[in-house]
Amino acid sequence: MFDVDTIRQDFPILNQKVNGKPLVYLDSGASSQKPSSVVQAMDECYRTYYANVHRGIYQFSEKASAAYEGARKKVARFINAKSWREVIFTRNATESINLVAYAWGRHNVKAGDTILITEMEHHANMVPWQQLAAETGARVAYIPVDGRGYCDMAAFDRMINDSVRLVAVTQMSNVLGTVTPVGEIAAKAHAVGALVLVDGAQAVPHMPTDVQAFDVDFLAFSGHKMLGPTGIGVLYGKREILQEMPPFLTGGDMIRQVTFEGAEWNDLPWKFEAGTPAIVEAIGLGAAVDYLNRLGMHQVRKHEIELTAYAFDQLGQVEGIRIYGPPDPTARGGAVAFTLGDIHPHDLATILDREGIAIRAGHHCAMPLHQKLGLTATARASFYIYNRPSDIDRLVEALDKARELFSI
Amino acid sequence: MFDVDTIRQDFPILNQKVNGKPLVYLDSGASSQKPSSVVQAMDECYRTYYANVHRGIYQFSEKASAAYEGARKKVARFINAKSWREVIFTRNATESINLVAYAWGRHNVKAGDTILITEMEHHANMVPWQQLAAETGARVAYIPVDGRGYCDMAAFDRMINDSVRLVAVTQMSNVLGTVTPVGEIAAKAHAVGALVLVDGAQAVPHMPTDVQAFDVDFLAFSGHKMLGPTGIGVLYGKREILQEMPPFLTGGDMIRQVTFEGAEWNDLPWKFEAGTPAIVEAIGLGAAVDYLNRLGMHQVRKHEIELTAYAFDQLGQVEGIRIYGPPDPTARGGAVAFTLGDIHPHDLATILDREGIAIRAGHHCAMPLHQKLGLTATARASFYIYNRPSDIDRLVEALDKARELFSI
Amino acid sequence: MDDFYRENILDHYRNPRNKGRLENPTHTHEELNPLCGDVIRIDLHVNDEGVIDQVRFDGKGCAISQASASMLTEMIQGKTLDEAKQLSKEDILEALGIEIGPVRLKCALLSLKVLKAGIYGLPNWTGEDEDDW
Amino acid sequence: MDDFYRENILDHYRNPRNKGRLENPTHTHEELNPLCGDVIRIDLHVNDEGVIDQVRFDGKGCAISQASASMLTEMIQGKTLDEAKQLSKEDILEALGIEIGPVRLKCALLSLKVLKAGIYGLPNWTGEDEDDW
Ligand SMILES: Cc1ncc(COP(=O)(O)O)c(C=O)c1O
Ligand SMILES: Cc1ncc(COP(=O)(O)O)c(C=O)c1O
Repeated sequence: MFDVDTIRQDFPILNQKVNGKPLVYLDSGASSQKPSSVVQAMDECYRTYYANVHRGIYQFSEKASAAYEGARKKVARFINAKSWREVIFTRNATESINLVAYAWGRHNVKAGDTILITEMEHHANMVPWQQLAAETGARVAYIPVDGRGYCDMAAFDRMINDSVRLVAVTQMSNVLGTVTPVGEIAAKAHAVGALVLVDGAQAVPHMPTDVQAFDVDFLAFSGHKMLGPTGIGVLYGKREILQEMPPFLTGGDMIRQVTFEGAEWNDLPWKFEAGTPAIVEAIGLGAAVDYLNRLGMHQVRKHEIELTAYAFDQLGQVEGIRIYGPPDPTARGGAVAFTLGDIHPHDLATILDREGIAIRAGHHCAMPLHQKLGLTATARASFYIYNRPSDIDRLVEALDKARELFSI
Repeated sequence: MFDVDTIRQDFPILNQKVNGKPLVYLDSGASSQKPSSVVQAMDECYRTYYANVHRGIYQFSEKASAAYEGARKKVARFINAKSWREVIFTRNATESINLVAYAWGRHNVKAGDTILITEMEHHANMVPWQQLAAETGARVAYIPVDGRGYCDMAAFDRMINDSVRLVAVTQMSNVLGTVTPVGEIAAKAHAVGALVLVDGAQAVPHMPTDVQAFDVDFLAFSGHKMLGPTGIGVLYGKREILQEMPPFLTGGDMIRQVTFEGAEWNDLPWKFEAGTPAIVEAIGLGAAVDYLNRLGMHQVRKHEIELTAYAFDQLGQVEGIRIYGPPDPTARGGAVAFTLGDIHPHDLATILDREGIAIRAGHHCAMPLHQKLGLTATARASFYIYNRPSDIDRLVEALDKARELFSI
Repeated sequence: MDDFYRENILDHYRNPRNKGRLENPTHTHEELNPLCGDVIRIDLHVNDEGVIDQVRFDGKGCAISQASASMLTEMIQGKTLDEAKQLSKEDILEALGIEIGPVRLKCALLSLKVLKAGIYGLPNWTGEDEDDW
Repeated sequence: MDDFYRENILDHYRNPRNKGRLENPTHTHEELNPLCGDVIRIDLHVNDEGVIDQVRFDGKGCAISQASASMLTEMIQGKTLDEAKQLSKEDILEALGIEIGPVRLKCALLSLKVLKAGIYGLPNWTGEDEDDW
């Protein structure tokens, strides 16, 4: 069923040499590669039935509309939404979160209120709340990350009170890999009347997601990290909440009626989709969801737990390495941040690139977390369905070369 | 040089039958088809060098970054921007206009101010200003459209005064086809200290655009109407103005530095591009610009003037037809709205679809204009580089059949 | 030409049944097709036995929306409110007797939406989309 | 291994020249590489003849940014401010002696950016992008 060699046939891009060495792609945390079926689904649209959606009374437009709305239903089912009307297409997780900060936040958060987020949030789930706080006089409070990289739930219990309007928390850290207990967080937040936004950018591509089981109010994620194209993201929101929210962007498609005096909004989800949407990208995302469904998200998660365990084993033997985040592979995802002696992560990435290995180096859009760790940057290897143990072996070899070169 | 038959070889989608009849695609005003080179440029990225941009220190990421930023430079040159830093990638023209309404409008428009727009604006260039007015206490005033479909410049002269903060005007109406004198409007607006935003969604794909010659402050347009993919749009803004504006969406990539206390913004244009951008879509748009440059925008315009003249000739002979907008083909673009007797435009579109002809029917996201015309809907045929006189002949034939069927 | 615009449809469009307004409706509601701005209004009169004894529709629109509204009024006239509530999308499509694409479906079902959304008090009934997954 | 990290670069990285701070700089400025958070600060002392008689750089960063900063200080020491202003991207790359991709270019040019943006008063000089089109 889940066979990496078979899967890799769907990703011919991986079968290349870089700097004369076979490519090892370990940057899926930043963005995943795309299976042929996704690229083909988009090509097919452009080559055989492309047209603008929704309003066209002719075959191409009707077919494109059906494909676009069909993709929405696939995504809705993938996260187990109650209704496809709860799925809004955006550009990326970042826009999804900003949509909530503008359309919900500006109308529901006041001076004195608290927005609770964790110290390990990606800038996408931090800066919008800092901005909202600056504009409204609310404050952002940070749930600490403990020494092992876990969300400090005892601290959360102390911090959650009825001044909290929103708890915005990542489901999986893109640096530490930590999986957070979003179900528990949601229950406790709801108990004090706060809403819960989950940043699923790292989690949704890698493990089963059930918005009804978690009972979260908003879930944001990006297509490009889950085998889908760039230019498409998702905001899930509970219907009752979305219904009450004013629109965010305004213009065509999101209105029911416009006069010179004002406008009336369209039904959900279109109220939040102004202008020509990312039609073909949504169709591509639909094909990505199909692909993941064929593999099975439980299998995807299992594969990554195995790879992560192997990575901890092998990387742990490299002298001078320091790995961040929980060591228990079942409590984390396959994004593994590390440093090697005093070699700057940028230098490490360059050395690895010259060995054909693609990793990421920097602050991974989590500067405050790095500040807390006392670092400016880390190196990060991240895994997905097409990675194999031998990719990790190649990484380890290259790290050994780096140690030699920098004499550590 | 400009040979439609040769051009059509780059658009295999057009070479199909719909309902058993050869397709005639007359809905480029809603969205254009894409030449093979655009689809190929995107495929090539996904199949050979795809990666996230900006921060990756490895070959794919560097290549993807160069391609993404290279596309920006192509677009900047295409509209003759002074610097590529003045080109911001968005999802579509609608988002571009909303960006200005939020990031410039919320900070520069106050109670008592006026935002001047025309009666023929698309909802995308109307509703955001109505919303801004509702929030700030400013008012939207409408420059009238005269009986022939022209922007009433005498009225504009009376309406422009120093309460006006912004003149937001379409460069080409998507219903009437009217080309507006944006250079003159900009000069007069600047004389009273107002800024000028031009909605170039219909104009930029169809005629040469020079933001420096027009001296406009903002220009918004969409990739999907100019041979590019969905999911990508452009906001041009003068550098000095963009520099002073706070960001719109916040998150990764648009920051220089984030702490738990707050953030510092990145340089232009990235300050306005939060999160993973529509990387591959930008690359596709770059390929579309290359294609248009090869044809030459003066040639594109010339071709459409010829087609529009032919359309007026031929359609004018259909009994019971009423065509809207200026009849002078040099004063308008190739979007031709009409009604036929009392046949509802929806019925017309359905009948034409069954003849293989794709047109649009409805209010074309310009309800207030239709209200003014005393209509709820019109039918609209719109042309682009791949259309031929014979497409118009087919349209006329099918309209004759509709007249028969509805006995008018 | 093909048979999309069947005799039947054009007849109801050109000669609508029960067009107009009631003086003393017990129920009245109108809805807009946001696609094109077409509006349909339906007035009902339900008598003491719970039977729809009078019905009128009003509005302007395309042949499909007008014909289906006209047919709808014939279908509910003389029914009880409860019987009329059973009316489904399929009933309308059967009456029209054509295959219809997703966009024009909104036209075909506009009058049913007026009934469901307004008169039966189901404000979120959107015509066709909800159960379709 | 290949020759990206040449002897030369590693030597400047491990044994930086002119590292530290000046007590009485006439010019001082620091810049951040937003890519990674690395910071470089340069202190200059320009004497009465307009000659840079003392220079120090400080900061933490990768081998490329540190080595190029170290090399830069050697290149401007003893020059007049005007002479130092002529320093270009190409001079830095020549000193490093390697082909460098667009991302690491930001590392390589961070110290030059400190000079241009702060000390020469060109706040909008961004290192490499501006003229590149
Ligand atoms: C004049 C005009 N402005 C704005 C738009 C909105 O473009 P988009 O839907 O791509 O945002 C359109 C497209 O329909 C248009 O014709
Ligand atoms: C945890 C997390 N949240 C949010 C984002 C932002 O995603 P995007 O850049 O696609 O908006 C990322 C991606 O880097 C992420 O890892």
